[in-house]
Amino acid sequence: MILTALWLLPAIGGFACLAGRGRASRWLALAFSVVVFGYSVWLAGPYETGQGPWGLSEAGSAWIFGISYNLALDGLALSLVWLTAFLTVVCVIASWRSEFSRGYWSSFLFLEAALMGVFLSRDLFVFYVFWEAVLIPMFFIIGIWGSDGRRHAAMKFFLFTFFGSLFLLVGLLALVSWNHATRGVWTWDMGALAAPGGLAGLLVFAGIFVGFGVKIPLFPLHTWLPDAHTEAPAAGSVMLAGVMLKMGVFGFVRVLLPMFPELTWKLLPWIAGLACVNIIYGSLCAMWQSDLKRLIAYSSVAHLGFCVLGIFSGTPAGVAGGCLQLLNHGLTTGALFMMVGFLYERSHRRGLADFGDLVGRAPWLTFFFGWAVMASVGLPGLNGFVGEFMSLAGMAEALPVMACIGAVGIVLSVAYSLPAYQAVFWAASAEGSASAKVSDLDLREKALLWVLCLAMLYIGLAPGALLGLLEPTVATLVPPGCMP
Amino acid sequence: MGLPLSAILLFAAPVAALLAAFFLVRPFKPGWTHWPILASCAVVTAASVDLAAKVYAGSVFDVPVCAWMAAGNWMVSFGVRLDGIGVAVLTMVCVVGSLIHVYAAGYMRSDPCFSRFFLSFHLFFLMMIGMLVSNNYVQFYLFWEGVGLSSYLLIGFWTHKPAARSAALQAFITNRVGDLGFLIAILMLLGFYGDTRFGLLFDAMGSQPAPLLPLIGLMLFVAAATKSAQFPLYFWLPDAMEGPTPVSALMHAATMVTAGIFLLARSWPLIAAVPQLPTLIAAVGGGTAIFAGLLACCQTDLKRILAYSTVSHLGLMALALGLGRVGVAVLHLLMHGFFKAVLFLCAGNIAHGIGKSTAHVAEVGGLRRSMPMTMACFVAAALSLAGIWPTAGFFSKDAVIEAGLEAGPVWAAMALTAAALGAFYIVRMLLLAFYGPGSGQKPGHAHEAPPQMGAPVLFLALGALSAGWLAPGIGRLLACGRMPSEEALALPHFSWTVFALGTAAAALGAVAAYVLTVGRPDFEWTWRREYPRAASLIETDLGWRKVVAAAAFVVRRLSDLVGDLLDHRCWDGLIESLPRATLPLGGAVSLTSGRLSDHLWWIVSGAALMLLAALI
Amino acid sequence: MIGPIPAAEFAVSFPAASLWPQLTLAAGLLACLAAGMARDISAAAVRVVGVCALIVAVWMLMFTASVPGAGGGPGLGPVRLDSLGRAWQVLFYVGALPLAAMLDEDDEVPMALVLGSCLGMGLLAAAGDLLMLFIGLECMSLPAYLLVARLRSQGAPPYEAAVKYFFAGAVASSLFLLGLAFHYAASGSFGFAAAPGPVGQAGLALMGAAALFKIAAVPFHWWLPDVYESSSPALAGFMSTSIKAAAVFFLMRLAAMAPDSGLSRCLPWAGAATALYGALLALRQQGLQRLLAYSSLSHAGILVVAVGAWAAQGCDGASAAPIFFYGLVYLFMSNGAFLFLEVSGAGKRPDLDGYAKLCPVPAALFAALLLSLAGIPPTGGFLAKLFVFWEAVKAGLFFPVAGAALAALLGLGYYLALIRNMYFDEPKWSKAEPHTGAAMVTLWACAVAAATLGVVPWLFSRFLERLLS
Amino acid sequence: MNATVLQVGVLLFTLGLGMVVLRGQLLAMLLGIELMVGAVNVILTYHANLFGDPKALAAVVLIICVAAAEAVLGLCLILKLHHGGIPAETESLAELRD
Repeated sequence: MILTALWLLPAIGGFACLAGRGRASRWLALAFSVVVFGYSVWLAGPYETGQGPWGLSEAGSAWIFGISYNLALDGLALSLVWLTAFLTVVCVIASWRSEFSRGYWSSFLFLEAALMGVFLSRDLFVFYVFWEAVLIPMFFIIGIWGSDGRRHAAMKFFLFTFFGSLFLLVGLLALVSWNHATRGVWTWDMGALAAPGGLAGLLVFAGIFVGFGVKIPLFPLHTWLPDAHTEAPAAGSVMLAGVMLKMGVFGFVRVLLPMFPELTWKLLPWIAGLACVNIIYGSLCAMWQSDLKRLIAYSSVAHLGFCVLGIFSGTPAGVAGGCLQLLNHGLTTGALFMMVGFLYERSHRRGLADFGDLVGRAPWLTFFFGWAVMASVGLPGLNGFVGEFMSLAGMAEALPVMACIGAVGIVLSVAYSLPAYQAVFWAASAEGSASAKVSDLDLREKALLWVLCLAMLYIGLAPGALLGLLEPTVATLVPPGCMP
Repeated sequence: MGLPLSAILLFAAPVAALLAAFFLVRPFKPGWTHWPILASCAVVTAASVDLAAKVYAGSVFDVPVCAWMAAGNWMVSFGVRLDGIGVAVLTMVCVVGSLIHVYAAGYMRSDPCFSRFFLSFHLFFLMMIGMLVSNNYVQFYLFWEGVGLSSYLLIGFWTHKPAARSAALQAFITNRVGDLGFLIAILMLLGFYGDTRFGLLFDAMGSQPAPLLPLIGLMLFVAAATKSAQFPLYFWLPDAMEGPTPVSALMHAATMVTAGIFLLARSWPLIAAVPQLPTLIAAVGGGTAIFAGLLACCQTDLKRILAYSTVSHLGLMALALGLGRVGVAVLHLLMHGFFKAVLFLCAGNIAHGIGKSTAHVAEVGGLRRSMPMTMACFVAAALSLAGIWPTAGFFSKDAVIEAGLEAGPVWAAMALTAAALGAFYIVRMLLLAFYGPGSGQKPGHAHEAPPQMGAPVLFLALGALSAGWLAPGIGRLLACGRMPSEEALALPHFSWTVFALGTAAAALGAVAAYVLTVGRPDFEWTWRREYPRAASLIETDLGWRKVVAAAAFVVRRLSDLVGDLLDHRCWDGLIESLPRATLPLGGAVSLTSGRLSDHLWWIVSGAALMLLAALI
Repeated sequence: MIGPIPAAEFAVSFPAASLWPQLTLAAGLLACLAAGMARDISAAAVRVVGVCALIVAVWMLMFTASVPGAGGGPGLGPVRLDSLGRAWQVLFYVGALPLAAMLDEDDEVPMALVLGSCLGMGLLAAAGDLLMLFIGLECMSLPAYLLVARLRSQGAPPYEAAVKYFFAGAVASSLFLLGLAFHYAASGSFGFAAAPGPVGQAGLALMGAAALFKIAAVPFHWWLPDVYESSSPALAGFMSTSIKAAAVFFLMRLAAMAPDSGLSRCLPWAGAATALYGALLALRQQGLQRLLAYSSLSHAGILVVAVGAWAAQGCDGASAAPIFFYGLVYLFMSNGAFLFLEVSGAGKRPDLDGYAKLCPVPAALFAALLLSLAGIPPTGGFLAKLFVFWEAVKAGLFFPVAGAALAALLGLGYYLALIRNMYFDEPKWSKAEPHTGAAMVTLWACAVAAATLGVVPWLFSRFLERLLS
Repeated sequence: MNATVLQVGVLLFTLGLGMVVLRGQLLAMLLGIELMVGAVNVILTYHANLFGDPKALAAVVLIICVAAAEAVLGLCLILKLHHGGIPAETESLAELRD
C-alpha cells in the first residue's frame, strides 16, 4: 500500500483543490505537494532495506487478460519520483503570486499523480493507462492558462502524443498476444514478458520505439515540443520539460532495453545516429529561434539526445550517465523555464529582442540565468557536464565515431545559448523593449533559484550519491562484461 | 604520503575568499570586496612558494583526493599532482597574479561594478591554480573550461560596450572549439585505458599504445593551439583586449594563454609518442611567431601590439616545445610571464593617465617627462622582451634560439626573425609612446600612476630584470617531476655564438625601428595611405579574419536553413496540414443529400451489395 | 448486493415465469394509458409510473436466474431466454431510464410510447424464432417513429425526420420480411437454424441488411443524422443507446444463425467503413446534435466490428463479453452526452464557447464524457475500445481494426475540439440558466459511470460474470 | 413449381420497391410498402401449403396485422403533414442535410 499512496495522495489532493475556493485551493495544493515530497523522501528509508533488483515492490490484485496492478520502485524510478515531487513543489511556489483558479492547482496535482503512476508501474497495462492519463492535465494546463497561441498548441500536443501512443498500444498488444501464443499465459508484467525474434520482434520494437520516441522527443517526432513549451504557462513548461520528457527515456530503460537486449545491440548504430541527429538538429534549430522559450525547448531536444546516446551505449558509464542526465536536465531546464516565466510574468513578453541590459535592472536574475545557462551548456563543475560526459564516455567505448559527433553538441550548445543570454541580459535595450518593466527577483523567487542552483553545483561536483542510487538499475541493464 | 597543508590551502583560501566576498562583504561594503581576496592571494602565494621549496627538496606529490564520477567498473576521481613543471608555473602565476590583483585594486577603484570584477578575477585565479595542480585529464578539463568561463566574464565585463560583448562571445566559442578537441582526446583515452591519471596513463601507454594515439595527440594540440592562440584559432586573443587592462595583463599575457603550452608540456610523453606531431607543433609555433610578429609591427593600438606580441612569444614557446626542449619552453613561459605583465601594466598606466581604457598610438607621445617611473619600467621590460643580455628575457630567448640552432638552420632562422621582429615593435612602441611628438596633444596632460598601481609594476619590472639569474635553479626545479624525460627538461648552457646572434638580431630590429619612427617621423602616419592594399591586408590579419567571418556566416545560414526552412516550414507545415486535410475529405465522402428518394436508393444498393456478398 | 433469490421460491412455475420483465413493462404501459383516462394527470405521476416500470423490470432481470430449459423448450413456444438475452435486456431498460426521467410532456402518450418501445425490445430479446424477432423489431420501431414526430428539438422542421425514419424503417422491415420468406422457403421453419442453399443465404443476407439498417451501418446510415438532429436530445440519447443496443442484439442473433456466412464475413468491413465515415463527417459538423449523431455512427461501426469478430470466433458466449461491455459503457457515454445538450441547451459549437466559466460542473461532466467517448485511457471508453480491438486482433481482422483505430484518432479531432471550445475560449454570452435536479442527477450518474468503468473495472467484472454466466 | 412462385413474389416485391423509390408522393410510397408486404405474404402462403405447416399461415396473419399498423402510422404522419400545410412530397421534406 505504501507505493499506491504515492500516486493516490496527489490524486486526492487534486480533488480536494477542486473543492476549495481560489485562495484555499492554492494553500491545499502547497500542502499536498509538500506532503508528497516529504513522503517520497521518507521512502528512501524502506527503499534501502529492500533486497533484490527492486528496492520496494507491491503486488496488487490480478484482473482479466493477465493484467495485474503491480508497482515497484528501483533506483531510477525513485530518483524520478523525487524529481517529480520536487518540481511540483517548485511549480506551486513559483506560480504563487499570480491569481490562478482552483482548476490550475488541481491539474498540477493530477499531473503529479499520473507521473508517479508511470514511474512506479510494473505492469505494462497500468503503465499505459498512467502514460495516457498524463496527457489530460497537461492539455488543460497548456490550453487554459497558456499564452495567446495556447488553443492550437494544446490540441497539437494532445493529438501528436496520442498518435504516438497508439503505436505504443499496438506494440504492447502484439507483444502480449505473441507471448500468449508461444507460452500460453496471459501476462502484462514487464519482467515476465519475452521479446519475439525476427521480423515480428523488429516490428514490435519499432512500434514501442515510436511510442516512446514521440515523448522524448526524437528527431522526426518533435514538432509538438516547441509549440507546447512556448504556449504553456511558466510552471507548465517546468513540468513539461522537467519531467514529462523523461517518460520516454524512462520507457526505454524500463521496457525496451530489458526485453530486446540483442536487438538494441544490433540497432545501436542507427539509434546512436538518431541521437546525434537529435543533438545537432536541435542545436541548429535553437540557433534560429527568436523566442526565448522556443530556444529552451529546442535545447531540450539536444540535451535529451545525450540521454538517448548514453542509455543505448550499453556500457555502465553510458547508462548511468544517461539516467543521471535525465535528472540534470530536469533541474537545469526547469530553472531556465521558471526564470523565463518570471520575465513573462513581469513583462508579458519573451522575445530575445524584447529585453536589454537587464544586468543593471535585475542583477540577481542575470546571475541565476547565467548560472543555469552555464549548467545547460555543460560547464564542468555543474550538473550538465557530468551527465553529458558520462554518456559520451559510455558511447566512446561502444562507437567512438558517434561519441565524437555527439561531442560537437557542446560547441553548438554554446553557439545558441550565449548569444541569447547576451541579447536578453547584456545587450543595450532597444527603444520598444519591455526591460523597463522587469524588476529584480523577490525573496521567494531567489530562495527557489538558490535551491536549484546549489542542487546543480552539488550534483556537478559530487554525483556519487545519485550514481549510487542508479547502480542497481545500471547493473540490471548492463550485467558486467555483457557488452560483446 | 598525505597532502601537504599548503596544497589544501591552495584551494581552501580562494574558495573561502570568494564565499566571504560574495555573501559577507559585497552586500554591505562593495568597495571592500578586494580585501578578503587580496588576503587569499597572499596565502596562496606563500603556499606556492612553500610547495616549490618542498618539490625543490625532491618530494613529488601525486595524491588522489576523492572519487568524482563512478559507474560499474568505470571511475573518474579528483587528485592533486605537484611536480617540477606544475609548481614552477604555479609560483609564477601566484606571484604575477597577486601583484596584478594589487594593481587591479587601484585601477578598478572608480568602476561601479568593482565587486563583480574582483569576484570574477579571483574565480579565474582559483581555476588557474586548480588546473596547474590537477593529476588527471578530466579534472584538468574541468579547470580548463573554468578558466574559459572566467575569461568570458572578464572580457565582457563592461557589458555596455558592444565590442566587448562580441569579443567575449567570440573568445568563449573559439575556446569551446578547442575544448571539443580536448574532450574527444579525453573520451578516447578513457575509452581505451579506462583511466586518465597522468602517472598511470603514461606508464600504461608505454606498454601498449592506443590505436587512435595520433588522433588523441592531434586533438590535444588543437586544444592547446586554441587556448594558447596558435595560428588557426588565435584571432580571439587580439579582440580580447576589450577587457580591462588587469585582465589583459594577467590572463591574456601572463597566465591563461600559457595553459595550452602547459597542457602540451604535461602530456609530453603522449605527444612525443606520435611520430610527426612534434615537428608539426614546431612548424605551427614558428609560423605563428613570425606571422604575429609582423602584424604586431603595424598595429596602432598599444594593447593590440602587446596582444600580437604575446601570440608571437607563444609561437616561440611552441617552437621550442616542438623541437623537444620542454624545459626551454617552460622557462620562456615563466620569463615571458614577468616582462609581458609589466608591458601591459605600463600600457594600462598610460591609458589610465590619459583617462581612457586603451590608448591609440596617435594619442600618446612625449610621455617621458610626465611619466618617468612608468617609462623606466617599460624600458626594462622592453629590453627583456628584446632579449638584451642582463634581462630575464635574454636567458629564455637565447635558450629558444640555441634550441633552434641545434635542430637545424630553418628553425634557427625562424627564431632569429621572431627575435628581430620582437625588438622592432617594442622599440617602435617605446619611441612612439615616450619620445614621439604626439599628434596635437599637450605633453603635460598625462599624470603618473598612483602608488598603488605603480608599486606592483616596479616589482614586476625588477623581476623581469633579475629573474634570469634564477634560470639554473629553475632548471633543477623542473627536473624534479618524473614526467618528461631528463634530457627534454635540460636547459642549454651559455654559449657565445648564440649570444652574438641573439643580440645582433635584437640590435637590427631596434635600429630599423629607430629609423622608421625618429628618422622619418611622418612615415608612421603616411604609409597606410601610400600602400592602401597592404594596409587593408594588415587590417584583416592577412585575410584570415575574412575566412573566420565566412565560417561564422556559413554556420548561421545553416541554422537558418535547418531551423526556419526545414523544421518550421517543411516538416512542421506538413504535420500541421494533415489534420486540416481531413476536413474537405469529410465533405467528399458525405452521402446524405437530404432528399428521401436518394436515401432510399442507398437502401436498395446496400441490400443488393449484401445479397452479392452472401451469394458469391 | 444481496444474492439472487432462488428461482424456485420466487418465480411461479408456470412457463411464462421468464417473461416477468416484459410483463412488468406491459403493466406499466397499461397503467400509463389508464392514468391518461383521468383528466388532470400531472407529468410527474406519469414519470413515476414509467421509471418504476423500468426499474422493476431491471430488478427482476437481475434477480431471476435464467429458467432451466430456456433454449426454446417445449410449451415455451417462440420464447427463448438465454443469458445473452437477459444481459442485453438490462442495457435496453437502463438506456431508457434517462429519457423516462426527463419526460415532462403534459399528456401520457410519449411515456406510453417509450414503454411500448422497451416492451418491443424485451420481446426481441426473448425471441425464440425469427417471427418473434420480427414482431419485437416492429414493436420497438413503430413507437420510435411516433416519438420522433412528437418530441422535437427547437427549430427542427416538423415531421420531416419522422417521415424519413418511417419510410426507411418500413422498407427495411419489408426487406426483412422478404428475407424471412426466403428463409422459410428454403428451410421450412422460422427457427434460428441456418437455411441451406442459395435461397437461404439470400434470405439471411436480406435479414442482415435490415439489421444493418437498424444499426445505421454505412450504406443504410443516412436517416440517423436527420432523426437525431431533429429529435429532442433525451430522445436522441434513448435512440442512440437502447435502440442501437437492440439492433446490435438483433444482428448478433442473425450472425449466430450462420457464423461463417457471407453476412458475418462482411460485418467487420461494414463496421470499419461506418466508423471511418462517422468520424470523417463528425469533424465537419457545426451542429452539436448532428455531431453527436455522427459520433454515435462511429461507435456503431466499432460495435459492428465487434460482432464481426465474435462471429469469426464461432459465436461462443465468452467472447460476447467485450460487445456487452462496449454497449454498457457506450450507454452511459451517449446518454450523458445528449443529456448535457438537454441541460445546457447548446445548439451550435460556438454556443459552447467559454461554457466552463459559466457553469463549471456540467462542463466538467461533459468533458469527462467526451474523453470517455474519445477513448482516453483512464476512462471506461478506452477499456471498451481496447477489449473490442483485442477480440478483433485475436480473430485476425487486422485491417478493420486499423480502420477503427484511425477512426478513434479522428474522433479525438472533434471530441477535443468541443473541450477546447468549452475551456479555452471566452464566453460570448453571460446567461447561465438553472439546471433541473433530475437532469443533473442523471448527468452525474452517466459521467461518473463512464469515467470510473475504466478505473475500477474489477468492480464490474463480478457483475459481468454473473450476468453472462 | 416453388421457383416460379419465388420469382413472382420477387417481381411483385421489386414493383413495390420501385413505387416507393421512384414516386415522389408519400401516399404512393405507402401503397408501395403495402405491395411489398403483400408479395411476401404470397410467398409465405404458397410455402405454407407446400410444407403443410399452419404456423406459416399464422405468420401471414401476423404480418398483415403489423403491416396494417404501419399503414395507420404512415397515414397519420401524412395527415399531420397535410394539417401543417406541408405538401406530402419528398422534395418538400429536404431541409435537414449536412
